[in-house]
Amino acid sequence: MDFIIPIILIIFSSIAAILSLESRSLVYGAISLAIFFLGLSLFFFYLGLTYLAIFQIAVYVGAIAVLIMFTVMVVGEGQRRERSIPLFGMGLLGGAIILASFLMGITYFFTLPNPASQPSFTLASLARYIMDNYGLAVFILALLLTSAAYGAVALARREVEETG
Amino acid sequence: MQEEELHKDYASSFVKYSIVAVIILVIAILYLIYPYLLSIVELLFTNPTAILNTTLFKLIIFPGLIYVSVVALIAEWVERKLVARIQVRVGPLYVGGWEGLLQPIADLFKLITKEIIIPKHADKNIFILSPILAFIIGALPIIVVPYSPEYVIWDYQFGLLLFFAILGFYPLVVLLAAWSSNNKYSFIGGLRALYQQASYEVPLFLAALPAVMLAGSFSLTSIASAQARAWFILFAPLSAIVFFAGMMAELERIPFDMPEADSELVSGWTTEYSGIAWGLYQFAAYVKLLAYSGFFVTIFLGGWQGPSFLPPLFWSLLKVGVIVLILLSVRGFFPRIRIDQLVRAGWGRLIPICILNIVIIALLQPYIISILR
Amino acid sequence: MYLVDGGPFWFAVFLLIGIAGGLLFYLVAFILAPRARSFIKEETFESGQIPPGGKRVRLVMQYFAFLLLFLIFDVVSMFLYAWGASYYSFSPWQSIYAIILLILLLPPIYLTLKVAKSVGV
Amino acid sequence: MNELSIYIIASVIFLAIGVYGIVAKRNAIRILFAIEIIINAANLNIAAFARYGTLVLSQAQAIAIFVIGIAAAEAAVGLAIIIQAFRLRGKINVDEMNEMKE
Repeated sequence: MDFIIPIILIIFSSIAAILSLESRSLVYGAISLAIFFLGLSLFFFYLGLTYLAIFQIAVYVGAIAVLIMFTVMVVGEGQRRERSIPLFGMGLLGGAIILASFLMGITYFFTLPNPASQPSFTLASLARYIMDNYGLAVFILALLLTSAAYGAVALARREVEETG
Repeated sequence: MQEEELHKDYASSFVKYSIVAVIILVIAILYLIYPYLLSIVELLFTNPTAILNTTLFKLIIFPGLIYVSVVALIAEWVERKLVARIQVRVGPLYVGGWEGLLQPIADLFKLITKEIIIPKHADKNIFILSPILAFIIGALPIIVVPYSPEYVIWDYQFGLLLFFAILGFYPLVVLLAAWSSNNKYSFIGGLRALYQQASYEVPLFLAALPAVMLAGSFSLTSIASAQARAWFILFAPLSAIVFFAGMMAELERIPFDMPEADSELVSGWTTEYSGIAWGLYQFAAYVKLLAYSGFFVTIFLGGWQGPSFLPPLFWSLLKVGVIVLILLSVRGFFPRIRIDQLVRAGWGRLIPICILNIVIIALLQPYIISILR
Repeated sequence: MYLVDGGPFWFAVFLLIGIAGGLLFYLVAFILAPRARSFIKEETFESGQIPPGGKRVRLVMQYFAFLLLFLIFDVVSMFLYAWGASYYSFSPWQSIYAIILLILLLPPIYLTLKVAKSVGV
Repeated sequence: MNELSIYIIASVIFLAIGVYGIVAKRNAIRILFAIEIIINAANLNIAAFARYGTLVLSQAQAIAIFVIGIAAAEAAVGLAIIIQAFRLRGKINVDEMNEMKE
């Protein structure tokens, strides 16, 4: 009974993921990708990581999916014909190898206990935790985001100069 | 001619599928809520006043659907009368006797009996389904907005973030609607809406941050009850101003109504929509307006706090009403600004102001503790 | 069970009612409204002009840089919310990381605005 | 079969889909989709280990949030590159961007 909701979520999200790669129109692919992100956030809600789930919705669906859809609509469909038939087998093979190795790894976890007694989670404790243990990482992430913003703007700059 | 056949098939197949979908949905809803319906029927005979505290009542009637629909209809009438009076006209006058009070209902009937035209080469699925998505996304945020300690449908621990997360879907719907109608003006309007909502979502996020900092919680109910001593607008006046401006931009109201600038872009991204499809967009816009007003009142104006000789519900309804009136009447006063001015103002002015306010609150922490705690 | 009678349950009920309501509106409209189709009616309306070009014209993206900035700022503001919720448990000097994070993000805005201004956008 | 293994299988499925996308697709935007799917699979793994494994909830969320932040930066730069490539070449298929080879 406990497995029903995760399995439904797995089926839902993997269908969305496959459609995002295989759908004929790129716009429908972008919509499927947004649905996939939503499915992942439902996973996080179900696992009890609420803040992460909302973070996922706000960043992935609210920003990344919008930006991707904008790019798709502006760039257009590109070339319809994908030369992917010989490579399909290769991708499948690689996926199967990874799947097999992970399945072998999983057997190790059969013996793991199931800890139901997690300490109760509050956002303040999360912030405390980040600031105490990952302060430097936050700083580096800030630098990374700043440089990404610089890079993105510099890349988009020519566009602005030519069309403006 | 072949295309004509195809198109006709689409409308009839849509009717077929949606009848099935509606029947399934109604059965699902009844299956989910029938224990609660039974308990309400039971309460009807034993203790009728206790019905007001059941969640089902809240969901359907008071802070929920019926309240929102009625307010959306009234807001349409108020807006037309108000703007008419500002411009020395009379506005709706005939329908429903006094001052055209039933005009919104007449509008609803008019819209529902109009033909829904699907333009040539439109992406029909997205074109038909995006108004429903907009309607749902506009209506869902009211689930976390409190009107008094009792009258909130879902007192969620992360209510504030959920509010923003749900409304973050709206640009996606706008973009899809604009793209699917296969009209250049629609698409320009949709892109403008995207730039506008993207530029003003960040100031909105940052302007709501002081409320979270001062209350120490994301739950909108505890944010409102943390303002018993002092409203947060006293600590964060700059953020309140920024939030109000961002709110107007997100609602696409004049002076920020570039996306549907009717003198330049016909009607923006809703150009190709007719009948009830357009009506659903308008409904979503008014419901969003109500949700944003309730949110603004909760995080800056103390929610239901007020002198205790009147019940909390009165105060929150009064404040929400005043904010809605201000939002509606601004339309009569201002001209439209240009898209570049708008983007420039959003990034260059509003965000630095927000950051300034956040830094001030962060540095004044000892004084704030002595006032609030 | 975890879902029943909690907030998520009512959220789901609300969602279902919303979808059903939207579809019902459409159904009523499709049943009540007349359907008289013609080629002229289905032409898109572009300010009364005859629509030029084919379908799906590509348009310029003047403000693309601002959209990229929006993506970065979305992440940053979500980070700041985690810090903001624990405001009372930090002293002002412990909040220095968050303030640095905020102030580091001002230069890209001004770069973007300058670039945009230099070409008159 | 405990709960953890279900989530690990899920994340492996997503990872395999993403790897397939990167290997087989030629359109740059599709490749970006695949990368996003892989990053999400990794995040799901972290979340599952937080619930049923030995990670603390705060620690797991902190790691996952950093991952999302980096993914956002990556998406911003990637989309800027795609737009720029489209403007210069008029096409976004990665196997046709071979001017440097000749």
